[in-house]
Amino acid sequence: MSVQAVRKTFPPMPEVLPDVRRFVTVEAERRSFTEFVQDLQLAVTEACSNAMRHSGTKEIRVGVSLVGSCLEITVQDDGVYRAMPNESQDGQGHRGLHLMAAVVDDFSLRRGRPEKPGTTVRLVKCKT
Amino acid sequence: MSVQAVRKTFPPMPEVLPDVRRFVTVEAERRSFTEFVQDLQLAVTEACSNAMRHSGTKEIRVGVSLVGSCLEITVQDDGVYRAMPNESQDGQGHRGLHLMAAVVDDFSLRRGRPEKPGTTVRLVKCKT
Amino acid sequence: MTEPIFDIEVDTETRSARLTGELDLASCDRATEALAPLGVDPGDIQLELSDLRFLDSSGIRVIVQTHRALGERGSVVLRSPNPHVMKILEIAGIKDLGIKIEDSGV
Amino acid sequence: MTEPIFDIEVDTETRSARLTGELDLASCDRATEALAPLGVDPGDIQLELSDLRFLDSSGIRVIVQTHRALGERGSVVLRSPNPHVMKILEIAGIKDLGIKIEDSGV
Ligand SMILES: Nc1ncnc2c1ncn2[C@@H]1O[C@H](COP(=O)(O)OP(=O)(O)O)[C@@H](O)[C@H]1O
Ligand SMILES: Nc1ncnc2c1ncn2[C@@H]1O[C@H](COP(=O)(O)OP(=O)(O)O)[C@@H](O)[C@H]1O
Repeated sequence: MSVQAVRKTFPPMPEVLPDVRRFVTVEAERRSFTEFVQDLQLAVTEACSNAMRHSGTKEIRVGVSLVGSCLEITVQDDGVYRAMPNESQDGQGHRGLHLMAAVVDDFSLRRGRPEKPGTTVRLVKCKT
Repeated sequence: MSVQAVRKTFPPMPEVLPDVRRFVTVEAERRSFTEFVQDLQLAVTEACSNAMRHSGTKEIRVGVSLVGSCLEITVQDDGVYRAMPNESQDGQGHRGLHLMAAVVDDFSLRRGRPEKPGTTVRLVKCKT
Repeated sequence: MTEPIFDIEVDTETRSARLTGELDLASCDRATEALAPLGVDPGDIQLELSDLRFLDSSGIRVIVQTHRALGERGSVVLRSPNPHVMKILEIAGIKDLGIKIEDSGV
Repeated sequence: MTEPIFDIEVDTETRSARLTGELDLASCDRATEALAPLGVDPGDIQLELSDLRFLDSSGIRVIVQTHRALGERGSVVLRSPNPHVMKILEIAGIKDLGIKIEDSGV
């Protein structure tokens, strides 16, 4: 029952977010992670929204693969990670990282180097 | 110039936070990461504060090691990761994850399984 | 015709709105605009969420902004969120902000 | 005697306080208590940060709460943070909240 890793590229336009969720849902179900689909939809939407809003990337690559008994979703952009806010939050905001960390088992955010920019968010959900 | 990985255990009491920072500073300097000491002090303080405030752990283990050209700090607790807030934030809060992610190159938060609870935060800072 | 991904029906008489489908970065501006007229007069605003299938931090931002715009003049009341939407609202700590959540017991 | 890890001197006359050392989860309650008297009367509150060597989210929470307690009656003004403290304040987006940061050009 091994299913190959898949990767799909999306433009950084909010209109594609429902398609990103469909993609992740189908791939998670193919790998028998149906029970986690709602958490994964949320996490992948937050990661892609951040890439769209903050990074300036030209494309977003979403990958889905099985790693042992876990499903790993990666969201990669080629933009720049922003430490400082690029839009006023009037005291709200920063819920995205918290929500992602809250719904997956392993959450990681890796920034590129100057010679290879971009941010990779890894979202891992495991069967117990 | 290889320096062994080190690990030190602290009680979950806020009073030890200055000691945690001293520990990380000394170990980072021994590994020639002096230029990153302030960012590392902030990140490790946030991770330990979260373990103290939210997890219910009996101890916190802080590890420092070199991984290639990067310094990796881990903060492990034996408590329970809380998705839901356990204290009122009156609209603020959740700055900790954002600050950690902003000052390191690679930030990850891994939760334990039911049979082995606890949260591990990894904070990685790399030389360019 | 396929059904729209997100829809919002506003009733200024009853100061309520029904949100249907998926509220995210693609639909949040539309929701904010549609809700603006409800903020003009004082009083609570009821948001019927039973048909909302997806909510993320962009959607929560809409809800919080609508609530804050009311200030002392009222509060947002969220009605019948599905269990996953409820979980997201709880993780986001929405109740701390004075926003009410009511399960109409359907 | 070693110097204390954190210290705060409050002057109700000039509505100002000088924070020295490391402000974190261990010292934030002490800071909050010391600052409370300054929130009683209206007007800005000056916080002299030039000797603050460490600030984290627990410390930022103190600053934001002090600022919010003033409401419309004034604002917190942060003076002369060192470069790293300044960086943390910026990452936290503190200016968005109406808190002022002034470099006294030392
Ligand atoms: N992919 C990304 N590219 C650039 N910056 C990012 C990215 N993801 C997150 N960030 C930064 O991290 C911050 C925190 O993100 P988040 O918690 O989702 O809150 P918000 O997006 O509401 O600010 C963002 O404000 C932004 O500065
Ligand atoms: N080590 C941990 N153990 C348990 N829960 C944690 C831990 N770290 C973070 N959390 C959870 O993640 C949330 C976000 O943390 P953070 O961004 O630092 O903000 P804050 O601590 O102000 O709420 C916390 O409110 C808590 O629910």
